[in-house]
Parts: sequence; C-alpha cells; structure tokens
Amino acid sequence: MTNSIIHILLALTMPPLLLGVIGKTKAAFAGRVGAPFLQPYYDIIRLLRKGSVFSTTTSWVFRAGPIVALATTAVAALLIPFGAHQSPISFDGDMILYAYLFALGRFFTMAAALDTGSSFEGMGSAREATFSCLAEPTLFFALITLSRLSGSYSLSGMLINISFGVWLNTGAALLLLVCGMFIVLLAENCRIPFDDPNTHLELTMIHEVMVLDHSGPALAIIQYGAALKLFVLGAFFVHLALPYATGNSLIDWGLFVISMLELAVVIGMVESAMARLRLVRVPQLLVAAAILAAFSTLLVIR
Amino acid sequence: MITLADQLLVLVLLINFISLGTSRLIFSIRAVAVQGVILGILPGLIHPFSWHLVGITTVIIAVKGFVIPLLLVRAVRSAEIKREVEPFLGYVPTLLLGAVFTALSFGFAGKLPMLPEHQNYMFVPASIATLMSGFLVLTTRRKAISQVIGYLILENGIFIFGLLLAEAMPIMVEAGALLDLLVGTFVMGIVINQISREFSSLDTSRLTSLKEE
Amino acid sequence: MLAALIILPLIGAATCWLIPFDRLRPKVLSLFSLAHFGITLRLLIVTPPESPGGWFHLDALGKIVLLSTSTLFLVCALYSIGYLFYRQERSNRALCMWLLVCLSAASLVTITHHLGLMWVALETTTISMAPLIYFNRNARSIEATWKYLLICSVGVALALIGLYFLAYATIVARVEPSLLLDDLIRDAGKLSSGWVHAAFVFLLVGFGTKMGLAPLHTWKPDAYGEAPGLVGALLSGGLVNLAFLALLRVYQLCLATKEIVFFQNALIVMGLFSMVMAAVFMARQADFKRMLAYSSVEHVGIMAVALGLGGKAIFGALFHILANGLTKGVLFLSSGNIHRSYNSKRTDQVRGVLRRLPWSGGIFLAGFIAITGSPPFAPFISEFTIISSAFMQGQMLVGAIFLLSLTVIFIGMALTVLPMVMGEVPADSEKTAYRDTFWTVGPPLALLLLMFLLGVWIPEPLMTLLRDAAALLEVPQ
Amino acid sequence: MHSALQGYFDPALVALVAALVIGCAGIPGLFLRKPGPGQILSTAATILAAMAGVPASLQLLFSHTTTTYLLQWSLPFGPCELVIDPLSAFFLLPVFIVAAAGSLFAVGYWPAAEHRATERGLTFFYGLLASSMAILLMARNGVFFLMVWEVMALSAYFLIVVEHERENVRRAGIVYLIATHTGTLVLFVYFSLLAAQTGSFLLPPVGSLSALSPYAAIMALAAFVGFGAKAGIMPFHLWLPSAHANAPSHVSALMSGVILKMGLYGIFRSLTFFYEPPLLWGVVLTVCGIASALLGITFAVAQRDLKRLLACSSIENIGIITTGLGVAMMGVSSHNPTLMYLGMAGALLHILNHSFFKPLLFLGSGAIIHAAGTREMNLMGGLGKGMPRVALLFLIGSVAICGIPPLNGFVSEFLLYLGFFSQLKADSLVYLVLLAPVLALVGGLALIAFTKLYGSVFLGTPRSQAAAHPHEAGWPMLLPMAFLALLCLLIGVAPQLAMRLVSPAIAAFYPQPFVAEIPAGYDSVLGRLSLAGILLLTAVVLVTLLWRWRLGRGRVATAPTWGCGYQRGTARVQYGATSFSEFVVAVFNGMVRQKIDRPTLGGLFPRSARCSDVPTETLLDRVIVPLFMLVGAWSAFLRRLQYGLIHLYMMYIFATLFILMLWAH
Repeated sequence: MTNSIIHILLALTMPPLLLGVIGKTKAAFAGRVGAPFLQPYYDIIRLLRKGSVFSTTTSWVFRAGPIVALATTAVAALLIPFGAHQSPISFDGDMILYAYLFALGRFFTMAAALDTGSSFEGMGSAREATFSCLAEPTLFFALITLSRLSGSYSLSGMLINISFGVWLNTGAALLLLVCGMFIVLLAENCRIPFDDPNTHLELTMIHEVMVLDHSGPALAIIQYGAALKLFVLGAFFVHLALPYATGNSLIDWGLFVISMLELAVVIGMVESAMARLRLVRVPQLLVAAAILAAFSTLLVIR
Repeated sequence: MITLADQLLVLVLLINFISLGTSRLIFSIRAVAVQGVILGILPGLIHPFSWHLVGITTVIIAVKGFVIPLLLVRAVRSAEIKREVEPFLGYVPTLLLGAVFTALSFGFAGKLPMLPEHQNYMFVPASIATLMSGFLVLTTRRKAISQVIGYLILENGIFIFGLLLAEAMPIMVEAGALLDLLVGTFVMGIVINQISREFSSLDTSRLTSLKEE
Repeated sequence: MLAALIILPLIGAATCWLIPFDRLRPKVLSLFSLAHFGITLRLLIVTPPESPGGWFHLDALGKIVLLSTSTLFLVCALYSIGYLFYRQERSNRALCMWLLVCLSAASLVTITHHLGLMWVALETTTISMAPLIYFNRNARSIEATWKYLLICSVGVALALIGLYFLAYATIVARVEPSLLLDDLIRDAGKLSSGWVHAAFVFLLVGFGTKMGLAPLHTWKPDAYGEAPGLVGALLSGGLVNLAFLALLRVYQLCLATKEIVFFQNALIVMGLFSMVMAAVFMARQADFKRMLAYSSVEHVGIMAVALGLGGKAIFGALFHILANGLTKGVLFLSSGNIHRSYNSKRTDQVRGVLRRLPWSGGIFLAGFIAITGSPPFAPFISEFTIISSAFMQGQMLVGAIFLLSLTVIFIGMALTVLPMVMGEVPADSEKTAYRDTFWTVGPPLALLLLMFLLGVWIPEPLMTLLRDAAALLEVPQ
Repeated sequence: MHSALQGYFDPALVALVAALVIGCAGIPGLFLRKPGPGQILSTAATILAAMAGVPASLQLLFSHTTTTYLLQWSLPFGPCELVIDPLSAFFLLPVFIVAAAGSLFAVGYWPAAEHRATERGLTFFYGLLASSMAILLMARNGVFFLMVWEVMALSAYFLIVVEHERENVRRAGIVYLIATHTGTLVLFVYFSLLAAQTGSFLLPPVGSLSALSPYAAIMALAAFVGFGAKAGIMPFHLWLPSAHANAPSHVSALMSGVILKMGLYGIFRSLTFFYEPPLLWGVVLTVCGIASALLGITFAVAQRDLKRLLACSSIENIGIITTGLGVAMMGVSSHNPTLMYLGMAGALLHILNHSFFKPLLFLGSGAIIHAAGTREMNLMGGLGKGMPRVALLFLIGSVAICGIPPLNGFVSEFLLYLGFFSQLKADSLVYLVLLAPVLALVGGLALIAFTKLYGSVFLGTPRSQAAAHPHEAGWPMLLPMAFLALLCLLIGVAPQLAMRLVSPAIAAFYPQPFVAEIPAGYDSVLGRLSLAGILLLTAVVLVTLLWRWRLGRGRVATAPTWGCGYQRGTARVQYGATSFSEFVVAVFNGMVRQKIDRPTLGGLFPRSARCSDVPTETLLDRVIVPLFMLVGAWSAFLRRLQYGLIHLYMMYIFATLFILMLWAH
C-alpha cells in the first residue's frame, strides 16, 4: 500500500526534475551555468496561470488532445513498476495495454495537431505517426524477450525479474535490448538525435511542432505529460540497464530515484554529444533498433 | 452375273476417279449421272426379278441418271461457269488420295465379317471407297455445284451398301434413298439457285463472311 | 392419340399454307401448338399402349424430350404473334408452315422406336428448318443456310450408313433383320462387334453433327446467328434435344452390346472438347447471337460428358434436356427482342439494354445467370449433379477440365453480357419501332419463371419420369 | 428475460421467421405505385424482425441449444436440414444488427423520393441479401447451402451495380461477379468431395471426418479458396476494394460488416468437420492471415478514396481474424487448449467487433459523402464543424478499429496477443510469439491510416467548395451509427460480457469440458482490463476538470492559427490526405505501389503544374488483366478454326470419323 502511494507521488512530482537535470547536464557540457534544476516546475506553474488562445479553425478535438495524452500517460505510469516494487495495477497482459495506451494518446495528439489546419502541425503529426509506428515493434520484441526470461506476462513480473544474475546468463540478449530500447526511448520522447525539444525552426521539428498552437494550461499539461512520458519509459529502461535491487524497500526507492537521475544525465550527455539526424535517416535508425531487439528475442527463444 | 456386278462396281470406282480428276463440271455431272444409272441397274443383277424391283430400278435410274443431272446442268448454265478453277487441292494429289482411300477401304472391308453369299462381291469396299471419294470432292472443291456432286457421290456410296440390305428391309433402303434424293436434288437445287442469284456465282469460297475474326 | 401428335401439326401446316392473311397465321400456329401441347400432357399422364409391331412406343426418354420440345414450340408460337407483328415486310407463310412440319417430325422422333423411321424424321426436321434459317433473305442468311444444309445432310447421311451397318450386322448374325430398338436390344449379344463398332462410330458422328458436338459444330454459330430469334430457340432448344435422344437410343443399344466403355469414353472426350472449344470461342465474342450458339455447343458438351460419366450424371443429363432447352428459349427470344430494338447484334453497339428495354434486358440477364448454372435456376441442378458425380466417381481430371471451362465460359459470357445490359444507351444507336409488348415479353418471361420453379421445386411426377428414364440408361452390373 | 422468453416460444423458430420477414420486407415496395411507403414498410419490418431475432439468437447462444428443422424439398439431393447451433447463433447476431441499422440508415441516405428509379430494387435486394445470409447460417445441406450462397452473392452483385451508369461501378461489379462465381465453382468441388466422403449432401457433424484421408487436403484447400475468395483473405482479395467502394454506403456496411464474415463462417464450419487437423492447416491460415493484415493496412494507408481506405482496412481485419483462427487450429492440432481458446476467442470476438465498427464507419462515410459530395479525401476537411455528431461517432469508430483501449477493437487484439505470448513458457510453437511485433506494426499502421482519414475529413479547414458547407445528417442516419458506437463502447468497457457470447460458439469446435473452466482464468484478466478502461476514463475526466478550472482563471481569446510567420497560408497548404501518408508510403514502398507523377519545374518562373500520387491495385492491374489478355491472344489463334471455309468444316467431320474409326478398331 505504502509502495503504491510512493509510486503515485513519485509519478506526480518527479518527472519535470528529469528535464531539469537534462538541461543542467547539457549546460554543463556547453560550459554554461544553465537554468536551475527546478526550472521545468516553474515553467509549468507559470503556464497554468496564463490565459489561453484558441485558433478559430479548431474544434473540441483540439482541446481534447493534451488532456487525453496526459491521461493515457498517467494510466501507463500506474502499470509500470518503479524500481523493485510492484506497480499499483498489474495483471497478465498489462504490457499490451501499456503499449496501446500510448497509441491512444498519440491518436489524440495528432488529431489535435491536424485540427489547427496548419501545414506545419500536419507535417509534424505525419512524421510522429511514421516514427512511432516504426518504434512499435521494438517495444514488443523487448516485451517478448523479457517475458521469455521471466516467464511472466505482466510488466511488474518481467521487469523486476531482471537482475545481475540474468545479465550474467543472457548478457548478449540484454545488451542488444538495451541498445534498441535506448533508441526507442529517445525517439518516443523526441530527444536528440531524433528531434530537438527546444529548436526554433518549425520545419525540422517533429513533436514540438504539433503543439505549436497550444497555450496556457493546455501547454502546461502537454509539458508535464511529456515529462511523465519520459519518466515512464525511462523507468522501463532503467529496469533493463541498471537493475540494482536490495531487499530493503526504502533503499530500493532511493536506488530507483538515483538511477532515474543517472538516466537523465546520460540523456543529457548524448544530447550534447550528438547532432540531430537528417529526417530520412530516422526511419533507418528505428528499423535498426527493431532489428537489434529482434536479435535479442531470437537469442532467448531459440 | 456376279462377275458382271463386280465389273460394274469397278466401273463405279473408275467414275469416282474421273470425278476426282476432271475439272470440267459438265463432264463430272455426266459421270455422276452414269454412276447413277449403273447403281440403278445393279439391283437387277443381284436380286431375283420382281415388279417391285423394276419400280425401284426405274425410279432410281430416272432420278439419279436424268433429273438431278439436268437440274445441275441448268444451274451451271445459268451461272455461266465452265470449269472448276483452282481447287483447294490439286488434281493429282486428289487422285492419289483417292487411290489411298480406296485401298484403305478394301483393307477395312476385309476385316469385317460378311454373309457367305456376299462374300465374293466387292460391295462393301466399293461403297466405302465411293463414300470417301465423295468426301474428297466435298473437301477439295470450291464450287457449290461440285460440292453437290460430291454429296451425290457420297450418297451413291451409301446406296451401294444399301443394296446389300435391299431384300432384308426394302422399305428402309428405299426411304433412305428417296429422302437423300429429296435433299440432294430439290433443296440443294433451290439453295444453289438462290446462291447464284445472290452472289451471281457459285463459288463457295465467297461464302465466308460468317467466321470468327 | 399418338397419331394425333403427328397428324395435327400437318393439318396445321396445310391450313397455314392455305390462309392468305399474314396476321392470322401466327394465331393458327399458336392454336395448333397449344393443341399439341395439350395432347402431350395427356400422353404424359396416361401412357398410350405400344403400337403393334413396336414401331411406336412413347417411353420415358421420349416423354422427356417430347415434353421439352412441345413446351418450347408452344412458347415460340405464342412469341411469334408478337414477333411477326414487327416483321410484316415479308410473308410468314413459309415460316408458319415449316414450323408445324418440323413440330410433326419432331414428335415422330420422340415416339418411334424404329431407328430407321427416327432417322427419316430427324432428316425431315433438318430440311424443314432450312427455309426458316433463310427467313431474312440476305447474303449472310443464304450462306448460313447453305452451310447448315450441307453439313447436316452429310452428317445425317453418315448416320444412315451407320444404320445400314447395324442392319447388316443383324443379317450377318442370322437374327431376324430389323431396326426396331427392342429387337436390337434383344439380339444385341449376338451381333458381331466389328460391324457394331463401325455402326456406333458412324452414328455418333452423324447424330453428333446434328447435335453440334465439337468439332462437328461448325454450322451452329452461322445458323443460330442468322436465323430469327425464335428459330434459334427451336434449333438450340428443340432440335439439339432430338439429336440427343437419337444418341440416347444408340446408348441404350451400346448398353446391351457391352460395347459401352468405348462409347462412353468417346462421348466424354468429344463433350469436353466441345466445352473447351466453346470456352475459347466465347471469349471476347463480338456478336451476342453467336455467343449463344457457342453456349449451345457448351451445353451439348455437358450433356455428352454426363452421358459418358453414367451413374448419377445420367439424371443430370436428362434434367439438362429440359433445363438447357427451355433456358435457351429464354435467351434466344429475349435476344431476338434486343436485336429488333437495336437492329444490331454487335455488342459494341448494343449497350444499356436495361435502360431501353427493361423487361427484355432483365430477362436476358436472368437467362445468362441461369444458363451459367447459378441457383436458383434449373440448370444449376443438372450441372451440379453432373459435376458432383464426376468428382464422386473419382474422375478428378474430367471434373477439373469441366469446371475450368465452365469458369472461362462464365467469364467470357459475363464480359459480353454485362456491358450489354448495363450502362447508358449510346446516343448514336439506331431508333427502331420495336417496343416491349406483352406478346414479345410474356413468353420468355413465362419460361424464365418455369426455370426458376424447376430450380427450387421438381414436381413429383416429373421426378418419377426422370427416374424411370434414368433407369433405362443404367449400366447393368 | 431470456428464461422468461423460453417459456413462450422456440427461439430458433423466431430467428427463422425473422430471417424470412427480412427477406420479404422489400417485396411490397415493388408493387406500390408511390415510392415512399415501400421503403418505410421494409425498414419497419426489418427493424422489428431484428428486434425479435437478436434476443432469440442470444438465448440460443446462452442456452447452448441446437435446434434442427427438416425442410421439405423435392430436389434430388437428400434431406435438407436447417440447424441453428451456438456457432450459427453467434454469426446471426451481426446479420440482424447490421441489417437493421443499414435499412434504417437507407431511409435517410437513399430516400425513395430522390431515387425513384433505383430505390425499389435496392430495398428488395438488400432484404434478400440479409435474409439469405441468415438462412445460410442455418443451412446444413451442401446443395441448399450453395443455393443460398449464390443467392447472397448475386443479390450483393445487384446491390453493387445499382448505379451502373458509372463506368467504374460496372467494372467493380464485373470483377466482383467473376470472383464470386469462380469461388462458388470451387465450392462445388468442395461439397461434392464432402458428399463423396459422407455419402450424403448433409454437412457432417463436428469432428466426424479424418483430416488425414487423401481427399481431406483437397477438401481443405477447396474450402479455403472458395470461402477465402468471399472473405477477401489475401491472395483472393482482388475484388474487394473496388466492390466495397462503389456500392451505396449502407450496402458497403452490410458487405464489409457481414458478407465477409459469411466466408469466414464457411471456413469455421468446415474446420469443425475434421478431427486431428494437421499443423500445416493452422500454419497456412496464420501466414495468409498475417499477410492480409499487414498488406491490407498498408494499402489502406496509401488510399485517397475514403471508402477504398475502409475497404482495405476490412482486408486487414479479416486478416487478423484469420490469424486468430490459424493460431487456434495450431492449438487444436497440438492439443493445447489455452492456445486454442485464446486464438478462437480473439478471432470470434474480433468478428463481432469488426461487424460493429466497420459498418459504423461505412455508414459514417455515407453521411460524409452526402455532405461533401465526393469520396476524395483530399477535397474534404473541416467537416467536423458542420456535422459534429457524425464526427464524434466516426471518432469512436476510428479509435475502435485501431484497436485502442478503452474500445472493443482492443479487447480482441488483446486476446490474440495473449495467445501469441502464451507459448513462451512452452517450448513447442514458441516462434508463434513473433507474430506479436507484426501485429503491433499493423496496429501502428492502422493508427496512421485512421488519423489520416479522420484528420483530412473532419479536421482543419475545407479544401474545396463542395466540402465548405456540410450539413448534419438526419436522425435516421445518426441513430444506427449511435447504436453501433454504443455497442463498441459497451464491449470495450465490459469485455467479460462479450466473452459470455464467444464461449458457447467455441464449444462448437472443441466440445471438451475444459471450455468451461479456461475462461474463468481470463475473465479476471478481462475484469482488470475493464477496470483499467474505467480508470482511463476517470483520468480523462480529472485532467479535463483541472484544465477547465485553470481555464476559468485565465482569460480566453481566439485568433487564427499561427502561420509560423507565413501570412498567406490558404486551406490548400494544409497537410492533405496524400501528403499525410506520403512519408510512410515512401518507407513501405514496394509493398504498396503508387502511380506518382511529379512535374519537372524548369526556368526561373516555372508555369503552374500538377503532381499526384494514385495508389494502384498492383495484382489486378499488373498480373490478372494482362493474363486474361494473354489467354485471349492465344485463343485468337484457335479461333482461326472457325474460318468460314466449308471445306475445312467437311474435313473436321472426315477427320473425326477417321480418328474414331482408328480408336474403335
């Protein structure tokens, strides 16, 4: 019970911090001081206070976009286990629900973008659609591998199962998987090298360009939602890459928070080390990720 | 008697070859007429005398020997055609084929069982040979007239075979023969006249508008 | 009673010859056909006794063919009332007279058991149809008539010599020489196989020519294409069945002589060949009457295959006599209307029939669906029986070729018929006086309904009739 | 309520009568002089019959009863039984529901007053089609089955070509007719062989035939080809897109929603006959199924014609169902109840789902075409403002068909995924799990296809004058759509109920008692699923409340969409349907072909030019039609035989005589 409460509290409070850490890391690499860690919180609160501007061409679909996106991510957050702790909701096959929840959010985000009738936002949603569709199989290969390794059909079962022991036995498969999933993590959260969250040239944007017309509270919701998505997918990834676990519940919570922050730092490093890919290269990278994951699957089920 | 009948049959075969070989229509019509007369005489030679027989003989001689030829000759005259120009198959090959078929028919007849009293006649081979020659004429000639001639020869072949049955089932034979004559002469005659009126020629190679492109 | 079947039409022919008014003759024609039909029904109910000497005997096979022929004649006669109204430019004396002569001869074919007499009657039907094919009096029709006459006469002549062989076989076998079917069947065992074989071959070719089995079918497209619609109907629905009846008689004989296997194989081969030929020629056919002619070739092929298969397929073949004959009537009569209305048989000129002639077009379409063996029409029952028995007997190859050609034929017909009936009427198409009237649409419609009825419900008497007929053609174990 | 019904009358009889009533519903209209009443009458009759038929079939389903009637007929094909067992009853549900919905829709969509010429025939054949499908499900005599089957196919044909003045309608009709008739001929073979095996045309009882007999393989193949051609499984799907696109919308709804299922019913029914089916059968079904799913949805993504897109997605859904069936058959042949249950449940449930959301979408497309006057998505846009209700219902349909929670499409795909994963622990058939990523890819593509559809039709601003002033559909069109949408939501939120429907039908396949206890395990899972669905809805509500609350605080202004600095943005520069999918089509190039023409711009001031991408039907245009041409050319050579020369004809006779003579002696 307490675990569930902690789980929900973390999901509610921690996500923007990751953004802050990433920003700080990038700043450090650029030799700047950078914005404070809590900057994302300030932004969200400020946006919540602001008024809204709605395009005359939009309908209710536009307004529903951010809301559904956040709602779906939130439910997904309840399905994924944080650290060595069971997730609040867990049942056989919840991983499929997990995967499809994001699809729902994506549907509404893209619909909202198309609702504005702006060519840029349409362009962005077209790209988003293609990339996420290509990222889909990778996630499933990962799920297959994990489920095979753990013999469990629920996210909690298959993720908590990963430990250094498993790494020793099937290191190759897990390594391939980590590479694949990291690519997907970056792609799904629109980080460099796929997309640049704070670029200012609409032509090059993917996710950001879809939310150009949102303002005020809606924009806040979107930013928080994005952060939460990063957090949720990150939690998934952390299980694979940094499977620390001691028996003690509190210590494990601590370890989880730390490893999430580590992840944020790593992302920041990647972002400052790499440049954006050309758009045409993106699908190739995603397919490569899928292939890596597929190999790992074949390694474990043969 | 027997020998005479056989000699007549040989004559019939010869006439087949003549009609296969000649190009002049009038001539081949006459030949077929002669063939008809011979066929008229033949029953008298193999069957005992009876008035019935006389009746058949006269009718056949009259029709096959005179009526049909006259009709055909009239048609030829009206259409002003003298001779069969370029047939589908040359005369020499036709003659050779005729010879081959005649030989075949003799072979075929040899395999079939016969009544002892018919054993030493050559009715069967002759009839089949004539039939074949009729077919040959039908397949190789262009003019409608010569096709009628071919049909008549074919009929003659059948008639020769019918002679074997003449005593067993006379009515059958006569009915058959007469009906054929009906077709051979009147209907075809009429149609031929229509053709020559419609196309002002009796060249059936003109009758080829109905076909699959 | 039997005599009436023969004589009545002849009287009718005489009256048609004497009547001077064109308007009146079709009605006389219909009257006599109606009477003939009545007598037929009466004969079907109370079977007349076999005539002394066994020359005339109306058995189950004869009954089926008589029924289909008489029905078709009646419908065509009624149709002629409406049709000839649009053909007043020329006298219909010959037409009506020869139709009735043909009817009389046809009845004779169905009731006689004397092969010689049957042959005479068949020859008569052949001749009597010639002037009807020439009804249109133009170059094309004279050509068609000439081909029809020459080829069919040759065929019938071959049949005659076949009969002579048969007769001579009886003489050689020292049995009482006769061409009575029953005697032949009785003495069949003693006949020498050489003559019998020769006889069967000649009879098959002879009657096959009249029936139009490929490759002896060459006269069909020309004759059907040039003849008026109702003549085409009679040729493909009536005369074909008569020739088939003749083949059935030969088949009976074969059963008795134990030479059946050769005959069956020959039938199957020629039948399949006919279907394949029909398939080839039906593809991209530009003349819808010729297309119907090839469809007729296809269906005689089907009947031949069924006869060759034996067993259950026999039932299919016999039912197909009715189904095919009457459905052909539907198609030819409605196509005759279409031809009148567009004054063209070319499918590139005939378009949008459903728009111009809703009734004739609809009937034609339905007839197409029926003839290609789609339920709920009668041909489906016969065709399915034949196909299923082919597969049940393990004749996979036969069944496969059968189905393949059926498919190709369906595609060919569909690509010809559907563009005809659908769409808009081309603006430049000829305007003619023809309109759908009760007398031109009623008869084919009635036939269509009959086909539908037989497709869903076969009355018990007909069923028993078919069963008895099939029993006559059972292969003895 | 069902128990109450039971006392009074026999549900099977009710279903039968309902089917017949629907069949006769269109007849009075043929004879009425005034156009209106006939349609109203038939609609009323159809709806009433459906209202009687649905509970009846539900009761048959729940009570696991099998009722047999003997039809008195005089055709020489043995006795003709009409049997309703749970499997038939299950398939009866969509027939009744969709038929009723469609006929009500027709009142608004194809009003008799405006379509005097065609309405009568349309109504008549519509009823005939619906009832023939219902009867088909009861027919247990092979020949009777074939007859009803062909009646169904032909009435569908007449419904397709109702607007036969249009060239492409005629073409679609011909292609459809040829395809279906060929399929029927193959079925001739199937039923003949079946009769040869059992000795009668009555369909054999469950599990009575050995699958190892030499004929079994041929039979299975024939059944697969014959029924698959009707269901539109991949190699035989050629006729499907154009036929569904060119029919009137409520007809497309019936065709896509139910007729395809009849083909599947044939396959299901045929598979029940055999015991010990070889693993190969399941493999073939699975491979064809997943291929249909992937290729079908790829075609759908590329389409620019609204209804063609929907039709292609039908191929996809049929593929998903077939995959489930194949998985289930693998389960049967490997004696793995769980696999069998999951596959079968997924397949059957998806049949039910697809026959709810696909008709919903097709009816919606009808409303759209009514409003916009075109099927070209590139010319639409912004319809959502003119017709908000249709937009909402269509949105539900789109989300459902993408298999997204919390709607019904997700439930069936969820079961299939469970099936794929269920073999991970076992070591046999473990490679089955590789289907999961493919299905995920299919899901992703479906998302693209329907975002494209929904976005380019309802959202943004109108791209053409035609779409500029849409009008909301009338209640006869909205009501059926709303009803179907409600069903989608119901199954999505309460999947356990749906399983109650599916389980009895499964029992028809695998009569072992286990069917009783296996579902118990998955009921809890589905319970959690519905819980999650409810949670999701609550989350949406909460976030909305938060947003409204904050919205209330700040001031709200409206302005035109920000043009990113481009001041002259017009409706034409929006991302259209084609441009939306252009990227992904480029990625999947090769699987789907397009006829692309790109203008070459030359000079400093290039003249105005057009560029277009038109998806082509590769198989039909590049393979089948040329094949026909080839055969035609080849036959043209044979046609020389009929060359009008009578001498040749004589020679044929002569030759025949000669050959036969040689053969005889």
